[in-house]
Amino acid sequence: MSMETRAYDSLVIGAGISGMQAALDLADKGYRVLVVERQASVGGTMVKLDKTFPTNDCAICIAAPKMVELARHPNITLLTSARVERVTGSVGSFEVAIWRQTTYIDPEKCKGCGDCARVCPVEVDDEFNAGLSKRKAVYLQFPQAVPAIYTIDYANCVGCGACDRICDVGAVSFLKRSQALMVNVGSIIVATGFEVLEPTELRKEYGYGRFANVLTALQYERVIAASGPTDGKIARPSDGETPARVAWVQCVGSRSLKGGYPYCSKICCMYATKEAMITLEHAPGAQATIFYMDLRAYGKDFQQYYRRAADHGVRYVRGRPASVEENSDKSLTITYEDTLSGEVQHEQFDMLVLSTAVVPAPDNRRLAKALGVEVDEYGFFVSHNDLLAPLQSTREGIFLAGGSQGPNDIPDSVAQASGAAGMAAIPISMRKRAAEAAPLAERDVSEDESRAGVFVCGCGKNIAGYLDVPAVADYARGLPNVVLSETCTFACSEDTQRRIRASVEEHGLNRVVVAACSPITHGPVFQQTIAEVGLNPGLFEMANIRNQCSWVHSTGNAPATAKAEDLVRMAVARADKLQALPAQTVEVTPICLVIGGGVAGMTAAVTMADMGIETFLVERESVLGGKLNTLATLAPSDTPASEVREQLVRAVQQRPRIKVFLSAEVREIDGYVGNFRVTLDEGVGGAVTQIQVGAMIVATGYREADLRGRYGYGDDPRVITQLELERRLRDGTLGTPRSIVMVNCAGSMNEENPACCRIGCTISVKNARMLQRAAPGASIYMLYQDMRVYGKGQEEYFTKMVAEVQPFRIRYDGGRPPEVRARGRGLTVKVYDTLLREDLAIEADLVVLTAALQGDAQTPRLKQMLKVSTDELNFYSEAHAKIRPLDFTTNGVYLCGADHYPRTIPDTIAQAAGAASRAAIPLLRGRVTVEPIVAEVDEAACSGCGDCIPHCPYGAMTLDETRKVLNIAEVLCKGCGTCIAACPSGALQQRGFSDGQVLAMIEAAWTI
Amino acid sequence: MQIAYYPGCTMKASARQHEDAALAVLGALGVELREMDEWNCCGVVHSLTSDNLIRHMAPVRVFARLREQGADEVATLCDMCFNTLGRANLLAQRHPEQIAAISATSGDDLSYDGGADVLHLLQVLRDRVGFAKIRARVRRPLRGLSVYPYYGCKLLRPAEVGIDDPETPAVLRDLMLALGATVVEGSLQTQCCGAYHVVNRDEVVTQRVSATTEQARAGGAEAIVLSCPLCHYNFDALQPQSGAQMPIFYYTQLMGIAFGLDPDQLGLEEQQIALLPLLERHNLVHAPTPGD
Amino acid sequence: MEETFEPKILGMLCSWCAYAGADTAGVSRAQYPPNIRIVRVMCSGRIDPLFIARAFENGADGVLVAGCHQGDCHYISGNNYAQDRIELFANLLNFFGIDQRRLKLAWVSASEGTRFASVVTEMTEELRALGPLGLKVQR
Amino acid sequence: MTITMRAGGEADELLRKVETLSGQNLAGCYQCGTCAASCPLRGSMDLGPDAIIRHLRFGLPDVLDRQSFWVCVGCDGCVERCPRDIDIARIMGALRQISIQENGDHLVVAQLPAAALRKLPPIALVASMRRNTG
Ligand SMILES: Cc1cc2nc3c(=O)[nH]c(=O)nc-3n(C[C@H](O)[C@H](O)[C@H](O)COP(=O)(O)OP(=O)(O)OC[C@H]3O[C@@H](n4cnc5c(N)ncnc54)[C@H](O)[C@@H]3O)c2cc1C
Ligand SMILES: Cc1cc2nc3c(=O)[nH]c(=O)nc-3n(C[C@H](O)[C@H](O)[C@H](O)COP(=O)(O)OP(=O)(O)OC[C@H]3O[C@@H](n4cnc5c(N)ncnc54)[C@H](O)[C@@H]3O)c2cc1C
Ligand code: SF4
Ligand code: SF4
Ligand code: SF4
Ligand code: SF4
Ligand code: SF4
Ligand code: SF4
Ligand code: SF4
Ligand code: SF4
Repeated sequence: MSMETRAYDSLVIGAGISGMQAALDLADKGYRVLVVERQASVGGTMVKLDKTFPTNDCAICIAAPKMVELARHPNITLLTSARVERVTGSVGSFEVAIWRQTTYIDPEKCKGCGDCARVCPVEVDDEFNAGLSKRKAVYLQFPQAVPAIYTIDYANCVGCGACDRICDVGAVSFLKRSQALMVNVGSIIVATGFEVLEPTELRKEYGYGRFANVLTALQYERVIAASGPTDGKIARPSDGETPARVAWVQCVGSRSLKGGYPYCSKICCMYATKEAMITLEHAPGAQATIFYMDLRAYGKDFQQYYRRAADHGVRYVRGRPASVEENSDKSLTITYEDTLSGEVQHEQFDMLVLSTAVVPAPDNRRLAKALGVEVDEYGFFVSHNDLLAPLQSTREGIFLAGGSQGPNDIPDSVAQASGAAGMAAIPISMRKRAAEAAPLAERDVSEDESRAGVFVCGCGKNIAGYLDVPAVADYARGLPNVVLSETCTFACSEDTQRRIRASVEEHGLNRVVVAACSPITHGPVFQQTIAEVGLNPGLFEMANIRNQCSWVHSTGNAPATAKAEDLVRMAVARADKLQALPAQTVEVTPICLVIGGGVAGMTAAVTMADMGIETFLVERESVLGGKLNTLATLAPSDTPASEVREQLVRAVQQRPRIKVFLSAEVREIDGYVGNFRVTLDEGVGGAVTQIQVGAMIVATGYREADLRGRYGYGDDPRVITQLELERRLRDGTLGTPRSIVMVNCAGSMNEENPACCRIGCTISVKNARMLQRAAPGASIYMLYQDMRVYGKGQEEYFTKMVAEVQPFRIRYDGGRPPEVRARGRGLTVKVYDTLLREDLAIEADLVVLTAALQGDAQTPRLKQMLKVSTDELNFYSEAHAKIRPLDFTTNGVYLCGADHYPRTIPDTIAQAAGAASRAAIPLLRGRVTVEPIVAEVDEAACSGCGDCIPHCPYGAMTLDETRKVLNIAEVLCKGCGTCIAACPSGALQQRGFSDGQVLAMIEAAWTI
Repeated sequence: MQIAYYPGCTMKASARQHEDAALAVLGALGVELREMDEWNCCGVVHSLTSDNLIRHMAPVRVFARLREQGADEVATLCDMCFNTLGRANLLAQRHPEQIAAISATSGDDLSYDGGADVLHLLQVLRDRVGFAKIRARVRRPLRGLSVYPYYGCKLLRPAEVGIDDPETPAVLRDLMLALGATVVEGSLQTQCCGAYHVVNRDEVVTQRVSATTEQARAGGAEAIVLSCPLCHYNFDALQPQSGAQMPIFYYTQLMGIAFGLDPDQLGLEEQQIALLPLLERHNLVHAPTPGD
Repeated sequence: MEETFEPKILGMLCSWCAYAGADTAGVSRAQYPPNIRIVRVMCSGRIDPLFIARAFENGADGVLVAGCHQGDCHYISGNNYAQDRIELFANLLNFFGIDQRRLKLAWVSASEGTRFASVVTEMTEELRALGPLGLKVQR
Repeated sequence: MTITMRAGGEADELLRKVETLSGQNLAGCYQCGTCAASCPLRGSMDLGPDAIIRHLRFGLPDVLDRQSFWVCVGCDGCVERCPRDIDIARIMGALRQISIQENGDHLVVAQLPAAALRKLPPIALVASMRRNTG
């Protein structure tokens, strides 16, 4: 059988948050993307979570819009229940064989009504709820599943045919075959995520699988999730009671040379903290206890989150429990040593949550073989070069993102996904990109009397079974301005679309109202339909008589019918007031500006240039390289920093598309996305240059905090910082210290500066190794609070150092920081060791401070020009901590590297490639679309008071000082409408949600 | 089935009843333990330090003799012998050079290639005979008798020599269930009894024994069943000091009872805490008639 | 038998969280009384106190304003402004002789379908107890 | 009391000896306390196994005067669970060995009551000898 090969530009494997982000980034640039997902729905692990650290926003709330966008994107083809079988060819032209498993349900026909699941007699464990509940053999993975199509789990189906008989649309077909497909793509992104260990073979001492009330953290996420099997009520599996005492055990199977995996799983300290906090919220009066070794709250705002949890009453015990036993009442007794007191305790808990190791997706090895790339000994995909090419797999043209490489949290996964998208765009940069769909010709109806057509959907029996659909349609026919009202069995089916189009033409409709399900999921389908016959999408309205009526008032036909009539009347009233929403676009200057020439800036510029975009790179200093000019060697590979610097600088110089400005600074920025006018000042005697760019990437890095006056710094030349140590190591001017004390968290993790610097621990580990080499035989002391060598790689690097260097590791408390005193010819460091519970006086002749880190000194000035914000430490604030980590809220401005927060070079590189990918979207498209639902000002009514300005989170509003009226930059407005309610003069309106439109609905809500 | 047998010193001294019972029970199952012609003390505990190779001489000699006698596996009843031999065997497999060094200093030919296996009798019963066969041989099920299997340390740890999962062992439980007994379990089943401290720190042992018997009692057990002769001694001899009187059985004794063997073959009298009254209460042996 | 009073409730819901949560209530078939009529806006920050006032004038016995939980707002801070405005307005209700309990502010996430159902159920019951407002203004 | 830490010294020597005899790298210990909580005899020890390791690492003077390593019977309860694959039983064994070399036997057989000895199983005696004497 010959097979037709379809061509796409890129293939994304796995559709968790990483895969979705990567696919959207590529598709938004105009590339055609094929997404292959193993499961029936996209979403991955994130959609199983309740809230997400460190901001505690709801996982599904932030993931669902991406899922819908993915499914609807014109440049994305989604294949669920599919897998990649074989890849041949090479970068630029990979031939990919794909197997799509049949689900025995026709995705084109299924309406997601769930009738089949109701009648299916088979119940099996629901893996989405980690086995805590049951589902049927025909099922929808979760309520927000995308695509919202049922799946038959053939392994469990008994073939009774009940589903087939009940399905109104005949979507069930046991004859539907699995398909083999061939596609051709230019580049590939692997985003297969990770799983968590179920400790039934390893670490049996914790009783998982034996004791009912011992759960994994992922199961517990389902327990606390509002959408979980208990609706978010925290209940013990054994009896459904709310537990009064819940405990978490950290590092179960992680950080283990025996009985597990050597790496740190990176996310568990934080998710345990989150889960404990939510537990206290959901079960007031409950106790939450976390047993840990090092609490790794390393990221931006993580330490603050941890402190907050402790302040809210989450109890942290330093000690790794030895064993767990079950009591007759199914409570659990945990034996542990509180290592800060030295006491062994037996303590009773009602429920135990195990923060188990992150392990590779089960299919990784097979997939790696199919792709011809390498995985490590566990099955995580490995990068070509740990330091410099973190997202490049071992095969050219195949890139890695998110959990496929090892444990990662959502922000890092999303940043990597954008990075991988940027890299994957390079091999296809010469291809023709999908053109923006030309706007359809539109009929001007603004002067016409409104003529509405109403279509009332029965959704099979989903609506028709609970309310009187014909009666609603009859009722609608009597409403003002309604010229046509009909019922339909399935409004979203293709034949109804045809009917709607025909009716618009036949009856001269200029408003269309569909009474069916939710405008969020189905609105765009109908908007597209009416656009095809010349009606502006703004002239469409929907009444939600399914999700918000028939499904929630399923007992008693009359009240539901009455409500549906009301909803239709409201929709018709609003439709009468609707106006066309103009589709506007703004032309973009296809050039990028990168500010800062460190690792981040150089990587961003190179990625930009390779995607085919002209780039200006502005560096304040006379040389490129940033911190690389100071550092000696680089973890994790001990490569000399100078080598890395040369390599990156050469890459910049070799690209004619990059124009470098050295000793230059930004003096002024004007304009907005697509058209920024930037004034550059090339220093004393230098030129002042005006440039015009479409987007900007900020990569201005970080600096060490000024510690003068603390820890003897500034008073004694033998007290230095890590950066100064690097300089001495590089220059060979260390001397011969015999006793060296490193103080981690100097100036951080205390009352005054609660932040954790994220990289200090790794730096201290690297430098302990370097010091041992540079000063053989010297005693090395490492004073730390928690050893935050998080994730895969760092923990092992630390273990290796510990075995080789054998430093004295001394754990101190942030409340009792070490004191450094000059004493005779030497220095003495006094510190209280919390594990020995003794005061120590260490004689030292060199003290190295791992100083707190902050944003660049000039950030306050730059942020004014960029109209963006920062935190207290001068680190830039991203648009959204989870799903938009590389964007600013200001359109067209992006960030990467240590100016967002300190990070390692691999993380910096991933982020910089990601920022380039984000910035390339408007630049490659050549235009930006203006949100149609924007705010408008009635200049005549505006008094110029400016009250509205601070209400706009996007800085879209400015006051025209000369005319004393408000000016709205429509390209910046995202259409929230918050400003409108703020205006005391009623001068503002929101298109699509004007006061008149909203009030029309309110006034029509009741007839009497 | 015939298997070479290494008894070790204790089977010939304080644990005679275990050996007697084992031989009787195995006879009933058609297994013959053929005692090695020549054997010496295994050394009882594995040497933990590296400057002490000479201490491995005893167990290595046992293996050398075994090979001379043409066997490639040997069974033992004693947990401590089993553990010591097992660890010495690992040493021989992993560091043949150390065995060569021992051989050179001993003046004796101790050449041993690491090619033999050491089996615990419980392994023989579980893996060779099989619990199904044992269940089939039961004549007088231990119905109503509630026992607490105690494993101690040497049977399970280190995991590389242990005969069962060190955290969730099942072998004694499954054996007792095959005999028809009721099983009570608890966290102290796998914890050390204090071992040789009985020599000069018996308070340590008493403390462990009393905690364990208390856990067994609280769970409803009437007796403890175990395998190691040192554990047996400790539980039997030191229990009275903590005021408890819970009968202690070797698993072989309970097998004998369930098989309906003559109680006289099972050494039931040879310990401090009487076993018969409990067995009589459950009608598992005939009450001795007065003057008998 | 005396007929129970069925209050009229106007719901003003943000599109991203609360409205999606109400949709989820449907997908999960969480049942609640049919007394509420929902108006969707993009963000709770759009909700003008004027809308609430007009709802009462038009016969509503209660108004429910619902948006994303604090920190979840799709427009960063719209819900903070909503909270300020609605709370301020709630204080004014007394002047008009309207019981403050008739205006409710709730945060509902997209996954909290059952929570949405229980918010509506509780509010309906509370309003049943309060009785009709009877403010319908003839226009 | 403040402990003064200086480079080098006797403590280092004890640590090195223990490391050589036991074959363990004590620096690898994370001080997680699993061993102490696993040890059935912890209650009879004057320092938990983790604390012994820390005292050795930090060269605190009193390690050889402690009872803990005599109390340890090498049951391997802790060893099985240690996430860092540290064989604590061997460390305890090394300390016994060093103490016996320096201070002689810990147990004088002649002082034990003969009657009691007769009743004891031979394995108890042999084990005790091998652990407590040189
Ligand atoms: C208990 C727990 C709590 C957490 N809490 C938080 C939190 O609060 N905040 C936070 O930031 N992070 C949290 N995380 C981490 C977060 O879940 C991950 O960062 C995120 O899910 C990673 O996304 P991903 O897309 O890389 O992988 P995944 O979400 O795992 O998605 C991978 C996708 O690939 C698919 N796939 C796998 N193999 C194949 C294949 N061979 N072919 C095709 N498709 C395949 C899978 O089906 C899946 O859909 C938590 C994790 C856990 C386990
Ligand atoms: C002591 C120490 C040791 C480290 N060791 C390692 C290691 O071993 N491995 C590892 O992976 N990471 C290491 N790091 C981290 C590493 O330094 C960072 O990941 C990396 O430097 C971040 O790069 P960046 O480009 O974001 O910032 P930077 O290197 O700080 O570069 C920022 C650049 O922007 C320029 N700039 C700033 N403001 C402006 C402006 N307004 N206009 C124009 N230009 C401007 C600066 O002059 C600078 O050149 C270490 C960090 C420290 C402190
Ligand atoms: S009954 Fe038919 S339409 Fe409804 S969910 Fe099942 S397969 Fe889809
Ligand atoms: S045919 Fe299968 S899936 Fe359909 S109802 Fe029967 S068991 Fe369920
Ligand atoms: S993040 Fe690391 S340290 Fe924290 S629980 Fe996970 S594995 Fe352990
Ligand atoms: S449009 Fe109608 S048929 Fe289609 S899903 Fe919505 S309610 Fe069902
Ligand atoms: S040194 Fe830095 S990374 Fe380590 S804990 Fe302290 S603040 Fe955090
Ligand atoms: S609040 Fe209203 S009147 Fe004041 S500046 Fe804004 S639009 Fe004009
Ligand atoms: S269990 Fe291992 S790592 Fe933990 S304290 Fe004991 S020896 Fe150290
Ligand atoms: S080996 Fe020693 S320290 Fe470890 S648990 Fe056993 S008795 Fe305690």
